Amino acid sequence: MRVTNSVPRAGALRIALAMIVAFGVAIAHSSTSFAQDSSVASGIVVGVEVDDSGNLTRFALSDSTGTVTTFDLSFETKYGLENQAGDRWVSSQGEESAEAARRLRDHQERFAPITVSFANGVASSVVEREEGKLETNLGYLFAVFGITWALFFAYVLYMGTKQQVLQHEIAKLKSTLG
Amino acid sequence: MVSQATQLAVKAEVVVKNFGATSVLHDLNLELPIGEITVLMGTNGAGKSTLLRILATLTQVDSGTVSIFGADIATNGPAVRALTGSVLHSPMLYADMSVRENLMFFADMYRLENVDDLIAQTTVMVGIEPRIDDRVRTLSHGFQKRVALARALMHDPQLLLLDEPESGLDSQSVDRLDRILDEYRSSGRTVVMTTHIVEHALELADRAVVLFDGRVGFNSENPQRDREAIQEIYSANRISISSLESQPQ
Amino acid sequence: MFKVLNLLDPLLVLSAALMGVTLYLIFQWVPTELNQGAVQRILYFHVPVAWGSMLGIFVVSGSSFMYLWKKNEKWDRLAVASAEVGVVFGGLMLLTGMIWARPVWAVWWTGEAKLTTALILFFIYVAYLMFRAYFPPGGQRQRLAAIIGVIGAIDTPIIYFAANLWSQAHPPIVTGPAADAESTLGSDLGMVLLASTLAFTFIFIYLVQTRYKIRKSEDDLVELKRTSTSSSMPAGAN
Amino acid sequence: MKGSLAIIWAIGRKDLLLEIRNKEVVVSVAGFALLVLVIFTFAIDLNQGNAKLVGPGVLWAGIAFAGVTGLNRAFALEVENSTLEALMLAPISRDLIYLGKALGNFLFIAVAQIIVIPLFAVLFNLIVFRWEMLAIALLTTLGFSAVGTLFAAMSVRVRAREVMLPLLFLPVVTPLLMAAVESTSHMVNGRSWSDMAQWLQLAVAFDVAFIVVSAFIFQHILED
Repeated sequence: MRVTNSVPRAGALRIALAMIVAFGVAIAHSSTSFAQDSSVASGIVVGVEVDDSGNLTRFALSDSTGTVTTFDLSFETKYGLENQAGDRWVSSQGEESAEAARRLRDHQERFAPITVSFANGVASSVVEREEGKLETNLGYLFAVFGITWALFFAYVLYMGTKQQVLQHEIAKLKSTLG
Repeated sequence: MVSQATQLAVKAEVVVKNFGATSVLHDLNLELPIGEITVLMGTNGAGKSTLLRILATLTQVDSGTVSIFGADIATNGPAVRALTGSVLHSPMLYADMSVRENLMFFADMYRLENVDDLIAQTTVMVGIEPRIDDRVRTLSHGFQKRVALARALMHDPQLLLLDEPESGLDSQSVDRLDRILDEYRSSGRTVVMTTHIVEHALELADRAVVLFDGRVGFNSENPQRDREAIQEIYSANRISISSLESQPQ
Repeated sequence: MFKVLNLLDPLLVLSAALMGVTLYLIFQWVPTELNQGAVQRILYFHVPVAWGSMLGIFVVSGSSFMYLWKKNEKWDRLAVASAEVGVVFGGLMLLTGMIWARPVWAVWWTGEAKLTTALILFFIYVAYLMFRAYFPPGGQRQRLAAIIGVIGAIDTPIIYFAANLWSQAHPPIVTGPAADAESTLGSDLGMVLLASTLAFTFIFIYLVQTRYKIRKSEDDLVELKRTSTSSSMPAGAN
Repeated sequence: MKGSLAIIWAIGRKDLLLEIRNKEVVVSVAGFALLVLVIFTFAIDLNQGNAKLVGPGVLWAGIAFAGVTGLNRAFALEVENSTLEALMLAPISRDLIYLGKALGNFLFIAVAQIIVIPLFAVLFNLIVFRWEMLAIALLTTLGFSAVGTLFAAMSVRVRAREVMLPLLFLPVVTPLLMAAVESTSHMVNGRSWSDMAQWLQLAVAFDVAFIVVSAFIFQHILED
């Protein structure tokens, strides 16, 4: 009986350690590909530059402090922009660059804020800024974390109490049996 | 047909049966030869009924093996059941069907031939033919018990299992039952029964098995001779059990 | 209380450490997913929890099958432990999923195939636990519970197939702002999910192990009660 | 030796005979299902579009819930006088008992449907007298009785039997219920066999899987 008690844990521990090692290797491997820094800026569009065929080449963004930044674009730059009616358009620079220019001009006229994530001056994604929504969304996020931990905690507490009562009863019975 | 070469009707080896925290049978070993009437005795909860239910394949053992006429009941269920007839606590009859309908249905279940003749014979034997077309619901408990006996005898079993068959029967019916059992023994068949009428059982039986604490406490091949010893064990068990129960926790 | 819980169990320590790393990764390291915003971080909890509940169902059906085959109490204990932990994880999966879906899909719930399957399976294993709670103790309870465990496993692919067909006929209502957006995170997402899934897997194993021990204590108690009521013979019950 | 089919039929016929005498199961199933239908005719504005939209769902949900009560009742009758044990004493393997009881339950639910479905057609103004309906009803009833007989035998010793059976039964039969509702919905919208083929195949797969598994597993359920 004692043996079966300890064997599964030893097995589980070995698996756990193997998983940890695998994870460590994976993270070390990936961090090399994650060398360049990337960051995010939000603001309104203040300038849109297109080439002869109407494709977007550059645009300028003014953030909340009034600083204007100009972003270059790469073939992979992704767009997620809404029109005034709220219909979302998702595409990339490689696919529909001209439409991107139109959409950004539309945003410029409406003073609709956007969020740009970029690395080394090149935008990797240009999406609708969901103003105000971020705060409510944080509420959702904390609800999830709160519920998860509260439930785990309650469950562990419940099991602890149960086990304590059982062990108490076993001890009592053993002592009466002598 | 299951082999009878072993000359043992019932063989139970280290049988264990628990119901939750209650231990009913505990390392029970028992051998019963063919052609005897065995009476199982013991206090309430000694495991008599459970043992009968195991022999009737209604209850699975937790561990150990049981064989009937040399066949393991765990693997030869249908073959063993074909050789066994049982009357347990409840009559086990459909209340809204007549006696005849009940017997005909069970005759189908036992795959019997010439059902009408068989039913006529059996009902006369147990004395229920006057009310054969009445619904079971309208019959008294004793009468229902006799119908149950008819159901158990219909397929002419080699081993008869009876759990307190006298309960609810008048003295006339008990005599009739005794005659049937005598007849059964003289034709070389085996009966295992429990009873609450110890005196009567000792007269009838070839063998008395006293169950105590989930195992065989005493196995007498001559109940008449061992009458006093059995009585003594019986009362001694009672004392030891009640003294145990009265101990503080 | 803390002694019986064995809070210094290496598994728990390990998972706590890993959970710390995960939390760092979730809140500091990984960039915000641009289409969904902060709420996307819920997925780093939701996905591992869903994985835990699937693991639970898998272990229940596997060990139920083993119990029916080998009749060893060990398998029954494992089945009941992982069923209970699986239901806890399953409940969490449903809750976190709904909380994520509300801002992203603009609905709490929809008839999507995976959701429907998860919900039905959750109900089956809740019924499994209730059956165990209501059935009188004894070998038959273990046997019947194991049968329910196996039936749940047989039903799973059928349920998924049906739910899939169903959601094709009734396209799920997802109208939220980021309903169709693809993730902007790429491999970072996978990395954090991996860490988080590992952490939750260890918690899962710790919880199952704790529940298993409780079940073991219950069996020991029953055994003790049995010997204490039938030890009147000098031969002794042992 | 009489064949296994004869044994199964004998058990089914016996159930039918008892049912004709006390009419408990069919009346409770049909009555309950009809009540559900009638209440929905009040709860929902049944114009033609609505009836087609919700009708199939209401019909099969009603039959599923009513079926649970019937299954409960049917097994309780067999346990009341321990007659189930008498069946277990017979020299037949336990899968035959399962198949016989499942046949009985199949007949009860089928008879209840013969009453309920025409009244559904009247109340919801839908055309249901088509071969498709027969196929759907047969497949669904088969699956209901296959799973229901198994779970009814399991819950018979549970304290809260009336609660336990639906809790076990309904989630497990959900795929079958989806198949029934979807194919009925195709049918009332006048579509053909090919549209509902996938659903009917699903129902067939469900039925076969559960009849085979249940017959195989049943002996573990009966003995205590």
